[in-house]
Amino acid sequence: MMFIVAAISILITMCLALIRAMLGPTVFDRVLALNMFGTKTVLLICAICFLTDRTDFLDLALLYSLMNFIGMVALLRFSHYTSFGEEVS
Amino acid sequence: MIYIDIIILTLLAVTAVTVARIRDLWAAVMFTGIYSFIGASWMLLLDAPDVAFTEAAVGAGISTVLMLGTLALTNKAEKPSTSVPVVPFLVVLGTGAALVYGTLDMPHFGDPEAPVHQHPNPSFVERSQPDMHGLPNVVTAVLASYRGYDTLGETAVIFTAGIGVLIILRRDKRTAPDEHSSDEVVT
Amino acid sequence: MNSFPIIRIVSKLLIPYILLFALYVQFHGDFGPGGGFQAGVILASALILYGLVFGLPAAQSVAPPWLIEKLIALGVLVYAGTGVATMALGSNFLDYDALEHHFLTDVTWGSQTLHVLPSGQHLGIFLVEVGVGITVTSVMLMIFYCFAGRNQSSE
Amino acid sequence: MIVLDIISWALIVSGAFFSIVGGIGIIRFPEFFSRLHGGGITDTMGAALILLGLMFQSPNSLVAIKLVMILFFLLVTSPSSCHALSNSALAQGHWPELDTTRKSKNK
Repeated sequence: MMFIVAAISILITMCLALIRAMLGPTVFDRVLALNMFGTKTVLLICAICFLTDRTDFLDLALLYSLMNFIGMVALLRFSHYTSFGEEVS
Repeated sequence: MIYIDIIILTLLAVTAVTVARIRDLWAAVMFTGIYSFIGASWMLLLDAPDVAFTEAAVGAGISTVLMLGTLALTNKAEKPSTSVPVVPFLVVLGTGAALVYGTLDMPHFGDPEAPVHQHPNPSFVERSQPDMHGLPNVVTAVLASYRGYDTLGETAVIFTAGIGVLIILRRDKRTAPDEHSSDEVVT
Repeated sequence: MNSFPIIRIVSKLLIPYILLFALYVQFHGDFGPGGGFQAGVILASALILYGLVFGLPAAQSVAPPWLIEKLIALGVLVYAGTGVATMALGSNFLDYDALEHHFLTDVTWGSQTLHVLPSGQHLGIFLVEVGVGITVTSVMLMIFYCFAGRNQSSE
Repeated sequence: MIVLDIISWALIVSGAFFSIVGGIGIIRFPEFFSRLHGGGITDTMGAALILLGLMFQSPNSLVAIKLVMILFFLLVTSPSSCHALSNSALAQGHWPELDTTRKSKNK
């Protein structure tokens, strides 16, 4: 029961973040919403693992918490430099 | 439990429509990232953790980077279309109606008598334990051992894709000075 | 990324964990979710993160492009070579039962039995997944190098 | 077991409260720099409380260790990407509208 409460509240927060990502007047609002959405997905996967009693699939949440950062860095870098290639010393 | 399914599917549909509607391509790339997040949660709810794992590994990190790399080579905004697409809309509507009609004949979700669960022989799951000396992951056993030829073919497809990208996009150091000199001659 | 010292430090902190996690997915794929494809993608994304934060030349000095080109072919060679090896041992193509051996498979240490070296089907699956992982890693990295290098030269 | 359940309930409900409050904040706040506050609350407080609550329900120690690792990575990555976001927003000429002491750069 408590896992259902956690999952439902996480899903509500995901909906709110999605609304901000759609409205977002600036680029940074959207990226902030994406970051929040990624964190909520990690939590949702943890809650689903406990809900369905298959806790050996927590690797997936671990992977997402690492991959989210890579996506964020790529989006930030692109909004900052508009290209990948230049040399950074 | 059913409410979680409904909310996740609604979020998937909303995100997909947003990706199709949005004009700023940079934001569209971002929304495909969100789509991958929801898709992986949905795969996990469907008890397909290996597919969810692939989605997680590819969707959030690599595909965002590669799509942004493609965007760096092209424009940032989609060209707005002026005509109202009536005929394509009718075609899509007809196809969608036919597909919905087709789902009426499908077996119920999780039905053990469904063809999906009967056609690749269910004995694979039982055979896998003694065959594999106790390797518990049946998906890996089917992919790498029972269907080894398929996986070899898939690896060859990835290999071919890599070769294709190399041929199209690589700038070799030996040919690069020639290009620049020919450019100078033209300009 | 020169103006983001925190991102640089956090990337330095995270990259070893991502590499370790990729190796875990690669070699634990027989027991849990995962396998060669996923592990290859995670390994490549660790190197891509390094390239994004510290610049393309830094990433290319870690994984030089000439080596990556060779590795693309090496992965497929490992996969197909496993099949050829099973044929040479007198069985069908990719029939891993021929790889059964009795060298250090079960070692009794104290009260428990340890599986030191994989044997038979397990060894075959292991080799095949290693091949898939090598190919996927190098193809993903090579695509990233191509895109990034293209942008660099076009500016 | 009853004690663990009560602790989990308390942690999960407060975590759910904080994440929903942060979600409302990200919708309602007027401009980007105050929205960062809402995002920060969900990413650290809500996530940490919910993960702690799940930790008390873990069937064995491996699951608890994995949850600790997830919590560690979340606490490292999410604030640093928030920092990078605000840093690059400042670098591109956005300035907090609520800041009355300095004039806005882009106005």
